[in-house]
Amino acid sequence: MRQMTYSEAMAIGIQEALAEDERVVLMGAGFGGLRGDPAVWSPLRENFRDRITNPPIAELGYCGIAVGAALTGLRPIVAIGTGSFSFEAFPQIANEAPQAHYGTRGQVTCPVVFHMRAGIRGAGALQHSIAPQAMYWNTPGLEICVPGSPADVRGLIKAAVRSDNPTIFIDHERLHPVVGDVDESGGDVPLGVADVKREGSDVTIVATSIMVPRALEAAATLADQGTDAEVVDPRTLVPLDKDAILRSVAKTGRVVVADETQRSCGVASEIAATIAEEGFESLRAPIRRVAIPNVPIPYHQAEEDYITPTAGRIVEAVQEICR
Amino acid sequence: MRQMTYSEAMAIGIQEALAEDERVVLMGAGFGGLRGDPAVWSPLRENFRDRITNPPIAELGYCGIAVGAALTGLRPIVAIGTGSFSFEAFPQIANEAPQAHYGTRGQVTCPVVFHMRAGIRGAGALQHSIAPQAMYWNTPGLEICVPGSPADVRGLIKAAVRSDNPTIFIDHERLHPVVGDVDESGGDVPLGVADVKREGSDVTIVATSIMVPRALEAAATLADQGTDAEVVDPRTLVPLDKDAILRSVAKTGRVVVADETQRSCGVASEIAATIAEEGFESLRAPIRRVAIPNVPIPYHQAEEDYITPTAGRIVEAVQEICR
Amino acid sequence: MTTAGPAVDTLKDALHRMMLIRRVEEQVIDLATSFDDLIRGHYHVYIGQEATGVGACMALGPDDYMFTTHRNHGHVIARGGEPGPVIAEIIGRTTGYNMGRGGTFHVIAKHLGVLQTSAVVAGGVPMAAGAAFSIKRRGTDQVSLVFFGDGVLEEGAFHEALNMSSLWNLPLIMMCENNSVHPEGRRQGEQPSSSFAATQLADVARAMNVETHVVDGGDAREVAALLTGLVGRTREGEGPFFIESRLTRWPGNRGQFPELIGGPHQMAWTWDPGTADERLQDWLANADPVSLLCRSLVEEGAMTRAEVEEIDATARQEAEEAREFALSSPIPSPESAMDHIFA
Amino acid sequence: MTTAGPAVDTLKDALHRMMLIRRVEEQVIDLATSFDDLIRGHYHVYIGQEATGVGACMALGPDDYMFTTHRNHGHVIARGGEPGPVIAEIIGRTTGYNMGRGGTFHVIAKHLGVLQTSAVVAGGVPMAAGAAFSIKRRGTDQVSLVFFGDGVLEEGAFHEALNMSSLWNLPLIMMCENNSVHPEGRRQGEQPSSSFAATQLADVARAMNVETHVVDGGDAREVAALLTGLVGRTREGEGPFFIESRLTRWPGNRGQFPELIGGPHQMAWTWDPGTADERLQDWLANADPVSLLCRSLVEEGAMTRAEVEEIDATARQEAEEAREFALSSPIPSPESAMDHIFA
Ligand SMILES: Cc1ncc(C[n+]2csc(CCOP(=O)(O)OP(=O)(O)O)c2C)c(N)n1
Ligand SMILES: Cc1ncc(C[n+]2csc(CCOP(=O)(O)OP(=O)(O)O)c2C)c(N)n1
Ligand SMILES: [Mg+2]
Ligand SMILES: [Mg+2]
Repeated sequence: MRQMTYSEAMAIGIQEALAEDERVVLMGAGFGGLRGDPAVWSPLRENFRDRITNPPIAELGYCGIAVGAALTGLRPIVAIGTGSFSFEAFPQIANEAPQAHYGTRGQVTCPVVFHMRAGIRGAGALQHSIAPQAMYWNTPGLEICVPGSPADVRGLIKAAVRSDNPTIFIDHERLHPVVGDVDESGGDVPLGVADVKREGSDVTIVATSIMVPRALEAAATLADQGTDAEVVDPRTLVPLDKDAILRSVAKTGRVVVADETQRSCGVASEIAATIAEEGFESLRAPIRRVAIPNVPIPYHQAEEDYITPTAGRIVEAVQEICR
Repeated sequence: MRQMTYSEAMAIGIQEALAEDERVVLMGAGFGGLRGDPAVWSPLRENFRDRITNPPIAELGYCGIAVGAALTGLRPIVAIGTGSFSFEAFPQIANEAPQAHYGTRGQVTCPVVFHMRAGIRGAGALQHSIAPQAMYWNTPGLEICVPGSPADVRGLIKAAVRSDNPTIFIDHERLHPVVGDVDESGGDVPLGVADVKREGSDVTIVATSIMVPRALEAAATLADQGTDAEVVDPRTLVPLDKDAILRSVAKTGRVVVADETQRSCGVASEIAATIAEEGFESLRAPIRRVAIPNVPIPYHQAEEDYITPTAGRIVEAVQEICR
Repeated sequence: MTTAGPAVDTLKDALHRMMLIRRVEEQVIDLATSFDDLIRGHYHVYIGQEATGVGACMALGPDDYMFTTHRNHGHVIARGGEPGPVIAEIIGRTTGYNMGRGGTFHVIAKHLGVLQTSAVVAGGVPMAAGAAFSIKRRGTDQVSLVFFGDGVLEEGAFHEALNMSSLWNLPLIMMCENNSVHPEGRRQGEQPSSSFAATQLADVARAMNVETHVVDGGDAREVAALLTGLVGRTREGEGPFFIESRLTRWPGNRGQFPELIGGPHQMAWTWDPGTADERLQDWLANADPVSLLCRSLVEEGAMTRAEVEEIDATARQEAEEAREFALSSPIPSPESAMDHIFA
Repeated sequence: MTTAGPAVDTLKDALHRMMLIRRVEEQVIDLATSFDDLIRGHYHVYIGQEATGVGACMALGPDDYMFTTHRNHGHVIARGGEPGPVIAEIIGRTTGYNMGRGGTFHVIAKHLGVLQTSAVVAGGVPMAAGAAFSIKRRGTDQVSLVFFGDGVLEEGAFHEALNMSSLWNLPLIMMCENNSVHPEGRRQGEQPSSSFAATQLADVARAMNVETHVVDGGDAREVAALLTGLVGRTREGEGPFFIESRLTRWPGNRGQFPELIGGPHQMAWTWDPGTADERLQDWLANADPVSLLCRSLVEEGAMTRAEVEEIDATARQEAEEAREFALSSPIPSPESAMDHIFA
């Protein structure tokens, strides 16, 4: 067990995936983020130089190349960079990769991982702050990982690479410096298994990705106020560990869903709708969503902070439904 | 008041929009659908020949051209055709058009209409059956029209063209032959105003686009069984007439949301989540979604029908929550 | 360019494949127009392009990859696909190559190296480049060949894949079937397009430092000879290559629903096109690759007219049997729609 | 190509604009590095490319459209933008051109015909073609000019827009700033790129039947002369045009966060580059458009060294005032984030 940053844990996970299977290749090397720590990322770049291809600025083309490579025996991890750049590659990510296995009734597989940094990173402004995971969740046939802790990012990247399905792997610039315990001898984190990051009895907070540390912070504040919150981190959206969420709601009867995608048709909407459909009998209060309001992302910090779903917003939402 | 098909009403609406304002231009002419009735569509093509540009197969390029044209004084309607072809143009539709007004704090406008035929049309199979409106709803700054009747399609296309905002206009191949009354002297259908297509007191069915006729069919069946369903058609997703939906739910206490997008993070999820958040106190039963299960669209009719959200599925869902 | 063409036996096989494609496509059109519910949407047939598909596939080996488009029926048969499973797929039967899951847009045939069939214009080119990328990485001597229409050059995806194929020297053969060419333009000179600004389609590939070739898509031998050379060079580490096959669109191939103008193909037209429907005559005389191959084989004395007709009769019968096979095959169960979403 | 260059007065104005850009960008770097919270993400400066922006914008009229990129600060000032609102936008103040909404990525300036600034690589090119489309449809004699980097040619969007511009003969000037060129390559000969397969960037545009030009981006006069000619021809109905401006990247412009290597620009370096930081020397001697213009004006006797230094002093002061203006301007209120989502 060692303390490390999210960024380091991801670099280690990717290296382990490369070391375990020589079919794994990297398309692009922009995992480290804008201010990515070179100490953490350069070993990967050096040890696996021959497994890394640096493509031109051609997201649609190189994601398509990754799909083709995945169909023919490789297991590419594609580093798309900023989440909205994946829009350029949408036709291949959403309209080729997820259809291959289904379209052949299981004859072929497309084991590709599309890695992107999503969400409000600080001054990303209008076009560099978008979190597209909800759009991909609306696309059947894609697995989606949204790790919110160092241990999870390491374990999930390995599981994503090992999976025979196309996988969207979402990381968040603001998670990179987050520190946590990682069991270096540990294996994959299985897809589809939620993690109760904090047990509690008064209210459930379902949180993903960057919202996991924020939810834990909110839970600490709430504890001081006498409210005992349970924090459930699904860790993967597809497959979704619905049971874990419903189990927690059955226990608490109250739920806030916290997610940093835009509100309408966002990740929080899907989780809320699922609970309203299958956990209704347990509910004793409205389901609150803490998400980005339906607004593009502004540049200035004052405005950006205003629309960011923070720990404070989670606390407020919990207070509203726990009155 | 005249009876006409959805297809004819749309052609009339577009012609009216062209006649009213010479800044309106058409990019592409694929409105009629695959088996579009030439009697209905050729007058448009002939009367406004000089206002129609037939672009190459370059969705990203020509949607970008439409955005640029909208920024500089034209009001383009772009006929993208099949909804999934809009994926090719995602960077311009989702990451340029909706940011222009917001990014300049209101100094510029981008009055473009992106028209597409979405949904399960019959043998569209894996790549030609996708309904992307939920993805666009997750993109702030876009208006979204989902007309489900001849009168609405005519009135909404005119309102969409007149609007200064970028608008996604969703039509559905299977709506084209649907017949309804259209008041030819009538004007626009305002954006953001729901229409109660059928009044009822036992249960609310919220339905959009192709699900509107299906919901009405379901309501008729339910009436025979003694259940009086109210059918609320939001007509536009953005702006959403939340009040009309909540008002109906307050009356009935029970709701089924019917929509032909894929289930996860779909249109039905957003409406359900909104009701679970703001209409919770009225609810007397779980909110049921009738949508496409999370599966790509198969080719054969047996399988395709199996996953299509039909009137029958709506009836079943209502029965479940009205027990 | 007809030098070093394939031997006569090989040509007989090629003619048989071409005939088979034509006869199968006729069955497809007949099924689509005779039944309301077999092929419910639009579909595309390969009639008139048979020489390109067959000529190119003759050059491929069993381990090579092939990518195709919305116009895939013919490519899959050219690659060695059996007509029964092809028609069964097109009408959605469990005996189809994808057990009716993909239909006309997505005939995929894993055992033939056809791993995903995109019906999105230009969808296949990046994937084919990816297969080539994977070949290079794995160090095999396979080849990745992609067929696509002239419209693909209008899509940005093509240009991105072209750039990377060229930069990375990928073992990729890009076979562009330009079916917008008039018979005269097919063999020589410039041909304008209303939707692409280059004088010649190959100009763009050449600008990207890719070796380009133009071939007469009416001439199976020319295609086969060219491709045999290029496939060999690709295995040696050359590549990518861009080929424009110039084709004249079959007159039945207009709009979104093909039409069997003048009925099914008559072998008599080969020697007397004047007896065919007027809209077909010029095409049969100057552009139809099947008629052109039959005529030249007989003129050269390589085959008799009777032998040619026998090959056609065989193909015809195979197509009819394939139709029966498909029609008598079971349809998928409704619930099977939920199978195989994830591996 | 330096024939028919601009008159001396115009050149003085040009030099002033170029200096102003340089001095403003220096302030931007200083603000980014001195304060933690003013420019929180990465940003891009225009140092070293001033001659292209200014030379091109000199040729434009007040009603023309200009589209730019992530590297927009300099373009907006070249087009006549005031340094105060530009810096204010970059650090997010309500006195910025978009009242702090867009920041460094999205300096938009409606009154200058800059209507949307895309920070997406190749995002601006289709929109600029759309402005040209609209000009043509509305029948005005405006021109649409788009600046973009060499990387844009790697994106499919560029190729789609190029095709349509050429097909439809749009009044569009595509100004590609290739900042990956070594000084020798800037004026002549081939220049390879690790990420684009064409020998010359212009080859692809030429293949699409677009008239292309290569210009030395170190030479403001050459750029201005070329653009004046092309803008005139565009107004007459010619176009589109593709220009490659060959630039040598300023050594401070590596990575995602620019660095003022050796401190702010010293006018003394112009005459004695050897006194500058070693990494800068070659660039100052052979590639810096500001130094090159200053030296040639003085050598030709068009200006004295003192006059040149005075222009710089003015620009420097304007940039400092702009910085103060921006720093003392109010920040947006948090709730204003919800304004102007829809018209
Ligand atoms: C991205 C996309 N846009 C539009 C279409 C609709 N479409 C199907 S086939 C076709 C024409 C393709 O032309 P070409 O590539 O020359 O092939 P051909 O049909 O002539 O063989 C079009 C536009 C599509 N399938 N995909
Ligand atoms: C679609 C997209 N992909 C990637 C990026 C990230 N990015 C920003 S600038 C840049 C390099 C652009 O190079 P070039 O066009 O030559 O412009 P330069 O910065 O050299 O002026 C990249 C890759 C982006 N902004 N948009
Ligand atoms: Mg074609
Ligand atoms: Mg560059």
